[in-house]
Amino acid sequence: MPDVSLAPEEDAFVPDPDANREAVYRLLGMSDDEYRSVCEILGREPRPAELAMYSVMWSEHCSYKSSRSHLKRFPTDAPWVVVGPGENAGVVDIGDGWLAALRIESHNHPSYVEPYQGAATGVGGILRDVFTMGARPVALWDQIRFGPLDQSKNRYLFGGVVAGIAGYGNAVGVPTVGGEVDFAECYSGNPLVNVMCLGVLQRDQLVLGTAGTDGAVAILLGRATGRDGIGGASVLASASFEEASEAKRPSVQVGDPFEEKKLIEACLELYEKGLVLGVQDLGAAGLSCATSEPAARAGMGMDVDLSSVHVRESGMSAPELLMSESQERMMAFVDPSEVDEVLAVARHWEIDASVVGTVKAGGMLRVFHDGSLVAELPAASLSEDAPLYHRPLGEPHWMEDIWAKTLTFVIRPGLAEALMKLLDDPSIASKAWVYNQYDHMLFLNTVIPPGNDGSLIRVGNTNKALAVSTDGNGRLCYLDPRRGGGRLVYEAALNVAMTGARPLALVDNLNFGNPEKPEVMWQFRESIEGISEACERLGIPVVGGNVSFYNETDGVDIYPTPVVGLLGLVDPMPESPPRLDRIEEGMSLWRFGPEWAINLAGSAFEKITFAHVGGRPSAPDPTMAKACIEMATRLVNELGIPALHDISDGGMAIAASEMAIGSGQGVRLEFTDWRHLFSEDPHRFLAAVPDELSETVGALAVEVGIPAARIGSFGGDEIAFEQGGIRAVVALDAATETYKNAIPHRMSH
Amino acid sequence: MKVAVVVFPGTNCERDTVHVLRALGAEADLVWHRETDLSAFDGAVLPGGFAHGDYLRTGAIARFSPVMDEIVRMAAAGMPVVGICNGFQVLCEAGLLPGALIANRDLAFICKMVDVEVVDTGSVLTAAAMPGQRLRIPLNSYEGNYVLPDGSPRVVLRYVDDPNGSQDGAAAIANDRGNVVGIMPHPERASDALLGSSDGVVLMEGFIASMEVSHA
Amino acid sequence: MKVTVNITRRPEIADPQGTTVRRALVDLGHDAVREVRIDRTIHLEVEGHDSDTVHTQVSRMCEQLLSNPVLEDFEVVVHG
Amino acid sequence: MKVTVNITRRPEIADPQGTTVRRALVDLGHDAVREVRIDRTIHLEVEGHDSDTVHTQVSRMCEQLLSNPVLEDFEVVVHG
Ligand SMILES: Nc1ncnc2c1ncn2[C@@H]1O[C@H](COP(=O)(O)OP(=O)(O)O)[C@@H](O)[C@H]1O
Ligand SMILES: [Mg+2]
Repeated sequence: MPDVSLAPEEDAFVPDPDANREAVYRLLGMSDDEYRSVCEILGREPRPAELAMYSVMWSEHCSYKSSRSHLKRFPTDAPWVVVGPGENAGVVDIGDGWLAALRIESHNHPSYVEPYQGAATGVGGILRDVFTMGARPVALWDQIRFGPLDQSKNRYLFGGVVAGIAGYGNAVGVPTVGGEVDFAECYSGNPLVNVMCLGVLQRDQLVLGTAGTDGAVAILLGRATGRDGIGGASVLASASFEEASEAKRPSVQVGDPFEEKKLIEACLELYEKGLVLGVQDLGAAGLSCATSEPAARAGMGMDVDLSSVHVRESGMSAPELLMSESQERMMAFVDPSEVDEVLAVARHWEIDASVVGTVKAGGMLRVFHDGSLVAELPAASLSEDAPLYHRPLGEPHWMEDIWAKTLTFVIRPGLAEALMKLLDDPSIASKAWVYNQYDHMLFLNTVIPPGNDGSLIRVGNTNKALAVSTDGNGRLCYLDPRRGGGRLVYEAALNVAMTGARPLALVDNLNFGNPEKPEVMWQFRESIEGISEACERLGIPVVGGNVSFYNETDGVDIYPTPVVGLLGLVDPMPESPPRLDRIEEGMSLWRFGPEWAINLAGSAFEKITFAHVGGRPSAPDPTMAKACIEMATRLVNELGIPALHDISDGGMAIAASEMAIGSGQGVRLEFTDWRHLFSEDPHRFLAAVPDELSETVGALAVEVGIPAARIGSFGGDEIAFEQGGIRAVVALDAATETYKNAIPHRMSH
Repeated sequence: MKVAVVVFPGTNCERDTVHVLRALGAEADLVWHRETDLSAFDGAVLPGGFAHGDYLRTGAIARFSPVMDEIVRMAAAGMPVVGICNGFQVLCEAGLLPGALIANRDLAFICKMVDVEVVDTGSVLTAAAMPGQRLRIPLNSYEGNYVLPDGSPRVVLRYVDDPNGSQDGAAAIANDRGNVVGIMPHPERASDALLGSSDGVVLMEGFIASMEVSHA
Repeated sequence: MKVTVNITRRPEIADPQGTTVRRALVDLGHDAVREVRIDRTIHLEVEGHDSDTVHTQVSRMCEQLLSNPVLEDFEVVVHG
Repeated sequence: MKVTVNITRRPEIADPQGTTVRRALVDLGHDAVREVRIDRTIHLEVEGHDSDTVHTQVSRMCEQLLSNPVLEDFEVVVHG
């Protein structure tokens, strides 16, 4: 390495690097060993700007240093995968020249600090990941988890997060068409806010996050850079979070959906006109990432001049400029001959743009500020040389105990009472309070809206539709992370199949506790194993994901909470896609899937009526899972069955009730063992079948090899569960009121 | 007969609106807010969205866009001009319609189907509808609460069950002449039974037909 | 020069935000709160030397853009 | 008692609304405008006789609900 003399820097953020190096790199979240590696790479001590770059890029959040070795386990290949994990979003081929881009991200810690802005900037970030690929974002989903709503702090967080997602998503003009909400004590000090985005594009518009070739020009587009969320990446997402540690709070990032909307339109125009060689969004690690990663991907280096960056505040130091997480910024790499045209497009859409760098052969990233060289390092070292940890893992000592902790029922509980109690639980009750705040109709493509199982989105002027279901179940994964992980995939696949679609690709968001604890790493590994096995069985590739560790408060970890988002394709789209409101009086209620589901371990029933979490949930059954998926898709596409609903949270009792509430038709259901009503054993679903199709449906079930039975009928104004002389009845009106008002009532206090 | 669908920075329903107008047989083009000549058009729609991010007040900044001089001219010439949702807010700020829109009574964004009743068929938007007819149309707004201090608006569509606190339950209002209309729910979103309702078609068709009348 | 613009909602116009906030405060036990109104204050930094000129200028901005006469009154204070 | 609460966004926190409004003012020809920040003022009517007590009470309301401590600072003025 040439011996360059680096200019000393007046620096507000890193006080006095020479005097107090150790304190500084520790403050930046770097370990002694990591610091030594930096010195080795550079062959000298790092300057402040360099230290800033390594510290953010090597943070857990950016480098996946604790998780990388495990993530390799995921199956990622399939003939239709165009871009797998590693880029900003996964991309799959959906036929006839069309591609779909998919990505999920978490914004857990920022949402705890400031729920509105934390959630809003989460939406902004996930959108950029998708339109970076050349895709127009067409839909969003949110997966959010909070502590119980009887605590005002949790209501504040829940209300703020939903308002933030609405505030950003609605204004940026991308519909939020589904998601999930759950409540459990373990999320009280650490809510989970995940957001997922789907985009579509024509094959020839695919853009990658590469810096292009020697001489390419880097143009920074969008919002002016300020001291937003400096150190956010490393300090916020990678350190444990204690309520008392106010001092750790860096300045909060504030989202500007208006700027993002203009940025989307400007970028899409650049892609349409073929003006870019590559694009990289600026998220965590800001400019450090948006310069080094594209350069490394292209096998190039780059000269960057920080003085050219358009800024919001004066006097920002080089480390601050490199670490700032100001939102709504994109880096475009363009041929020198096209710079003027790119700037003209930016002007048209009324966004700011500045030329900040030049791509150079040789692999060195050189950063200048006010005429001095402030950093010179191998671009690839920021990502490729990042530390890799094989953290110790060990099965938690409590697993055997919780598996043994089963409930024994001496007498049958009051069924009607139990049903009403479940319907009133915010985890189960209607989520309309949430999705009625989200624009879920924009673009006129939301064929199956929120309120059903999976959402179905029509693709432009084609006959295709894309289905998405997102699923997580922390309680189940806590009781058995491997079984739980697998069941999420099967549940999501079934939800997608119930719209008529074939499962195509999966993204995952792994929300876990402190990875320095062996139990947490064990849960992590087991969940990945479960997800991977299920994906392999179903032939579904994992095309992207995200890891969020350190979800703990005062040393208590959250439930291991992997969340999966599953994309499916149906082509041609069914003529009348199933929706709960298509159920009519006189239709029969059918059950498909295993008959003898009596395991209540991990069920909402045990949690809500007995405050019990224990026992071992049933293992998934890949053969039955496949049969279910085949049956559901054929019921929709071949027979036009009006409504299907899977049996999950709350069991068959809740599934049947939701069908009744969603259609305004009462339901009568015959059961054999009351536990069937509440068991959440996998691979089961209900359907409303018009009588004239009974025989065909029965024959199809035999052909597919899935147990099926007519277990009741729709009509009247009651929800009734019957067995011999026993009749548990709830008035449909009362059930509907309870189900619809559970969340609004709690939130109006 | 051609409709200008005006795009401000932050508008987001422009493509949906053009799509539906074209599906109903009208010619429609997107027009950027810096445009200063709309002489090729016979009517205009200001679609929904968040012009200028809804910053300061909804519609406040958009009102100064260069294109607005042309909208004012078209309105004065009796051509049909309709503002949907955010477009309604722009028309109020521009003084083409009286009153203003403030935050919903419950301070929450509302996105859901609502029922409205036709109370006045003398406007370009309601010309093809029947008095008393009920329509199911999606609402999608935070500032949908219509107020007109010291006056009573000319309501052309009224909410059956007012969700946002609007004065007189106004879901759509018109100017005296009936050629400028602001509507808070989205008729373009109720144009396909597959998506839950096609009741907005009668409104869009009324608008298209009015272009021809105003031209004649 | 530093200028503050106070934009106040005309008293006859409903203030859903104020009403909601009052209810929330009472819920929190602050039942001495009789009324809440929420207004906007705009702080501007305007180049200029003469406060009268700046005052006129900013008043013009208020009429044009910063306030809506249907809903609001405004007051301009130049801090010099 | 009449109380005014001034809620101001902490200076280091971005204010996209202010930025957009400044741009609009400059577009309208007011190019002397250097900076715009938009804040909130809350007017309360609180029952009570002692301004110190009321001041303490309202400060508590600010911490609990009226201001967002992560983004904003507040100032309470009791008009007696
Ligand atoms: N956070 C959310 N955002 C948008 N829609 C949501 C959200 N949570 C739930 N929904 C919608 O409500 C419906 C029911 O959700 P949920 O009870 O989680 O369904 P399931 O049991 O089928 O997974 C789904 O259509 C879902 O998309
Ligand atoms: Mg489901």
